[in-house]
Amino acid sequence: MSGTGVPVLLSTTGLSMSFGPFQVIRGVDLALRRGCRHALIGPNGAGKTTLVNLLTGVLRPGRGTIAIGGKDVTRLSERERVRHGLARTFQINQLFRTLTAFENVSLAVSRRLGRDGVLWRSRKAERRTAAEAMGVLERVGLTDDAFRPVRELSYGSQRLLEIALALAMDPAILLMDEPAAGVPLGERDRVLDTVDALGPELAILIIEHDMDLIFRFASEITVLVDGAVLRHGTPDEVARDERVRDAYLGVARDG
Amino acid sequence: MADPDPLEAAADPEALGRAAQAFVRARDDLRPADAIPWLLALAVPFLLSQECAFGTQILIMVLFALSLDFILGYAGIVTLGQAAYFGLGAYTAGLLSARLGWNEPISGLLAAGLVAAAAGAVSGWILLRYRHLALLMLTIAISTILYELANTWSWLTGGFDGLMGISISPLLGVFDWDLEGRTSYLYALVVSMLCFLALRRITVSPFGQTLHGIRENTARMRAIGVPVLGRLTLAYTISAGIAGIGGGLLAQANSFITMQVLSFDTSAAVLTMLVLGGTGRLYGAMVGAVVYMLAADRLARLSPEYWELGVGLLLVFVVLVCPDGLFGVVDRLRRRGWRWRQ
Amino acid sequence: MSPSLHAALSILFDGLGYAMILFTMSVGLSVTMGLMGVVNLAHGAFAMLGGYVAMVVTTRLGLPFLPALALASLTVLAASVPVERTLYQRIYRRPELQQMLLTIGLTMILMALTTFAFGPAPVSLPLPDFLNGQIILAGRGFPVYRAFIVLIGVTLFIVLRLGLERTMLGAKIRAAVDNPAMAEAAGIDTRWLFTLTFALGTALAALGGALAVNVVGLTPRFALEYLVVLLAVISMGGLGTVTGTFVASLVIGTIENAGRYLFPAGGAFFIYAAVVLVLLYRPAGLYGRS
Amino acid sequence: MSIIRYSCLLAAGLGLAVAVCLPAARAETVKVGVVLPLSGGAADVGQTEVRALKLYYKQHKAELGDNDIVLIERDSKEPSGATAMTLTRELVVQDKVDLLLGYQFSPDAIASAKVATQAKKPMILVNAQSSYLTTLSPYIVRLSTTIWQISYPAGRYAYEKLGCKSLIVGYSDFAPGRDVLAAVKAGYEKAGGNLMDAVPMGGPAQVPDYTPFLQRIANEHPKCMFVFTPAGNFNPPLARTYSDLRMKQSGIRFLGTGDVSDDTTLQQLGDNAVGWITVGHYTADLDTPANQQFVAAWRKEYGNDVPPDFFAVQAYDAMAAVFHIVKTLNGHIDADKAIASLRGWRHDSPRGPIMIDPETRDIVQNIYVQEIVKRDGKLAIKILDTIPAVKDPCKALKAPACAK
Repeated sequence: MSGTGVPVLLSTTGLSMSFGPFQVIRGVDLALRRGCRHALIGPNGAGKTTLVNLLTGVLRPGRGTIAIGGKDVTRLSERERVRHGLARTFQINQLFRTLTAFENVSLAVSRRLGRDGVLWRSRKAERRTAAEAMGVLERVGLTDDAFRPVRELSYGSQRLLEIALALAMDPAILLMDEPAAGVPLGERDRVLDTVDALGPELAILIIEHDMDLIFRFASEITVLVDGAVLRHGTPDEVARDERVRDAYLGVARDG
Repeated sequence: MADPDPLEAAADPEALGRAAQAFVRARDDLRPADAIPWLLALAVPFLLSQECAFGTQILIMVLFALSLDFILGYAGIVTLGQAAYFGLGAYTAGLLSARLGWNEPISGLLAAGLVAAAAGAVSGWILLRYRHLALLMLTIAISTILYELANTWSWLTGGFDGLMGISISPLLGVFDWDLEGRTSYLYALVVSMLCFLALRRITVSPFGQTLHGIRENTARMRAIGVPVLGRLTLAYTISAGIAGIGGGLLAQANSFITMQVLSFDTSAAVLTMLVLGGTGRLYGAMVGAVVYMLAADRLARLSPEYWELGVGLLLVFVVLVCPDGLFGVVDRLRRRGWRWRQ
Repeated sequence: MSPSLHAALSILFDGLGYAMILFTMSVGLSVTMGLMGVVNLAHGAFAMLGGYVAMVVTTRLGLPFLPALALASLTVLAASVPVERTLYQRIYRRPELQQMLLTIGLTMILMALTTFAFGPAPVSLPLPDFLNGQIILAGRGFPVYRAFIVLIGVTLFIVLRLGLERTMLGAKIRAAVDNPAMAEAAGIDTRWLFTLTFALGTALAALGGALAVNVVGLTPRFALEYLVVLLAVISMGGLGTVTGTFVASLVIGTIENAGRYLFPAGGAFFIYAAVVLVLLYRPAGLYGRS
Repeated sequence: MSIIRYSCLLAAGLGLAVAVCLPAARAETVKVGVVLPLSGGAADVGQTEVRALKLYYKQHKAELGDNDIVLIERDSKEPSGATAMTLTRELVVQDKVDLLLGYQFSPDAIASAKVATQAKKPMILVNAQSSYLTTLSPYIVRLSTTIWQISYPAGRYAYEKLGCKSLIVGYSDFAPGRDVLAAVKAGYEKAGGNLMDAVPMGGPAQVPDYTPFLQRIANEHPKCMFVFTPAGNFNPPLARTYSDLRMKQSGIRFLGTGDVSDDTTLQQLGDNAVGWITVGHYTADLDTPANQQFVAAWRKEYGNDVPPDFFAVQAYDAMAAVFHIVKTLNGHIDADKAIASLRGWRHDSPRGPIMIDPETRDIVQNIYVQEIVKRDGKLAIKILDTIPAVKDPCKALKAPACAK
């Protein structure tokens, strides 16, 4: 999958960061090509979520650069990076709990259409926003719960809404922080199927511990240990790599 | 919120779109019931014409509470310095007439709104980066500094004795400012109604939804690319402008103001009114202002200390028993009643 | 002694006196707000009650000044427990807006009741003779009462610092301030701890109120008049910190005194300008944790 | 409950000799709207004034014959002007009062002057002391005092009689305080003196710590110092700081307006206030037969602990003026006639003979130079000198403050 010629949508070179004396991210080079299904794995505390926060702009790197679509965004704020087509889901749900699922997605759609600062109501724009929002809800299968407040939804539905909010921004690059984490077994398939059905042109970086999700889903894997890239390659290469097994997997299952 | 009829099995986009439309209209469109408070207010100069003077003061406080509700109820920004903008508006309208001889009321009111809005924009851009006690204290400090300046520059503001020499020319050149206060009442009513309609439209506009989102979850709003500080500053500017218009109304209706319009007591009073009524609904501001002013006036006639004791007890009751305010209770009943009928 | 040195010395000493009153009244508020996170705008009312109890005890029961101070603090301490149990326990988890409004309501109730009981007129608290004199230092007389207040303030600071750092109770309070959930998990009964800390806080306010009677007078309006200054002190100093409140009291006390001496027309402008400057750069206060 | 029934109930509640509220066939019931601060910062002063109104009414009820007077009280709360104006409008429009009385603060009087003029209702000032107030409406009559009437002669007396070759004025930093400064400066410089310094001492909202202000005055070593602080809870802290800084021993002579030695807080000033000289228009210790009778009646009615002060006598005389109007017009109140009846009116008040100046409708009264002395264990006030029949110099001199 990671053939040459496919454009790199997001890349980091020598990305490093430290919290006081502790080096948390050390010289990470990462490349996300269009349509890639890139998994980022590593033991707890390896710096996975910190790396995501660096990519999204929540945190500022000490050294190194981040580029989206070839443009250096290291200095840009979280908001500006979103405008360059970067979207994310959160490890812990960050939703508008008293609003309905429909309203949650409408906010994201309204932002994408550049209407979030508009002071007056226009029926036409409202119709378009509503239609697009319902379209996104349909993609993640939440139309039945569209008009129920988020706090009344099941945890699985809420995880799906996280994905819906990211999709509503029509991103080129999607960073997913443990999308299936904590989802009860009954609803896991709903989430996994949705992740599978994501568009082919979307570059996805997914952080996950769930090995069968990774091996079913990922086309390339980066293993992060102690803030540095231990190994990058296809799922098979990574599974066979001794160092990865010792540092992280213990025993990797085949296939 | 009105749940549209259950969706058909086939999720065709057409039906989904219509259902969403129905939901949005049910939530946001003006309902006939929205006119009731204004019709009641319109009846006052005809049925209770003696109450026009007091009614004007209530309407001014309603407008002032509406301005605070927009920033507190909708954007979730807790401040204790709203009097700074109310006072700025009052002194702008007052000084225009008293010192510069510009007595035309409507333009004076617009000037009051603009000056207060400008102050809101500047201070908002700086202050809204802060939260909780820091924001509270910063807003208190700014209104107190303005209060001190009004006393120090008494050659300009008249200081403690108040700003004398305000004489507003008749409204629209025709309506004189009669003793009974009928003109000032209708003037205040029209202005506060227009401001209410403007706020009502803004709260249901996409911007209004954005504020709602910011109040719910700022982190998510940043993650979907919303310039949070910019949106909050705009909301703070609108809120300050409307508070300024309220202050301007006071200056013109009474053609007299003192430093009291900038004091901490004024900020605390309008916050009390708003929370009494219930935040985040605009109607809460109306109910709260009317109940507070009537209680303060009528209880004070019984005995001086009663009104403070009365309002204090009412406050403790509201916070403990119906935290989303007196109107909140009405709202809940209305919704429960609605759901019961569903 | 050259006049300017003389003036500087007097500014510092007088500022110290005023600062210690601010410290005594506000340290309780800083600890309670830091620990319980409740925006308690009724703290000024407890200071007022302290002043009135001290007045009643001295004028009507004839107790001398020092026992009157102690009794005033203890009475308010005892009175605060039912208030905390009935009202405050219900609002600890409420949003800060509702906490503010409940405590504003409580302040208005306490002010109205005090006006019922003692009337709106100012009351005075007679001082014993040994506090009325002067100490002559370097050719200039320093009022004994001011020195007495400074003494109380500094001792209080030391006792509270040691109390919070050296004793088990102090450790429990600090633990609950940092992480209430963890403290609860570690078996600390935070409910009882909150009541106790609240009581201590209001007792300190009562002591501060009683001390202030002879410097700035006392009427029922005291509860609102000094509320804003107390908020300025703790927001500048930071929440849940004794040192922070102490330093902020010194800063505000000295600025107020120097400002009024050098630019009398400036009024309270200087204090609030200082507060704004500190908050813009350290929103959590000088010693506060963000 | 209709407004009319309300005020009747209220009047009954206040223990007044309630005239039957039904429209009596012949006798007239004159309704007087009273606007005074009954809650908030100046509640104690407002309530003292209401007591004085009721005391005069109780003593002189019989002189009205069949007519009667009903007081309708409204609480003007804090000095915002807006509250007083709204209450005045309501009293005129709803309660249809014949006379307006009260107005503790100048902003309240200024705001309500317009209403009095528009509604043609006589407005009797019980306190508001800014000199230009009577120029704001032809229907305003002042029974209290003006700031200039006290501070101007005090400035002259300090130079001419008290040998104050150098003087510093310390004043509470708000409009009345600035009026005192202007008046003292005018009087002192008219007598040939040159004011050394003027120290604003904190605003009216909150009792400040007086130490830095008095310390500054002490460090400049003037011969005399002249102080104005609002009567009430400002004075005891002022006296305490004065004694803390040993200013009595430093040889600086203390002068002040009557507010500083106000009778209600006199005993709280402490021994260091002995020797203070204050210039005022009334003290309960004035030894005239009219005053002794008034103080005795006051103590009988309201108890011994709190003596009447100048606020009380101002309200007492205001009620006398109302009685004069009612008797002269036999209860048929016409605004212009009522004002005319007060022009040049002379009255033997507890504070001494007073007259209403026909041109300015302001009060003409004696001004007393007083000294705080210790008399049988308590602080008391001795009259050192009397400046008889003083008119308001501000209007006479066309001083800038009065040119409004």
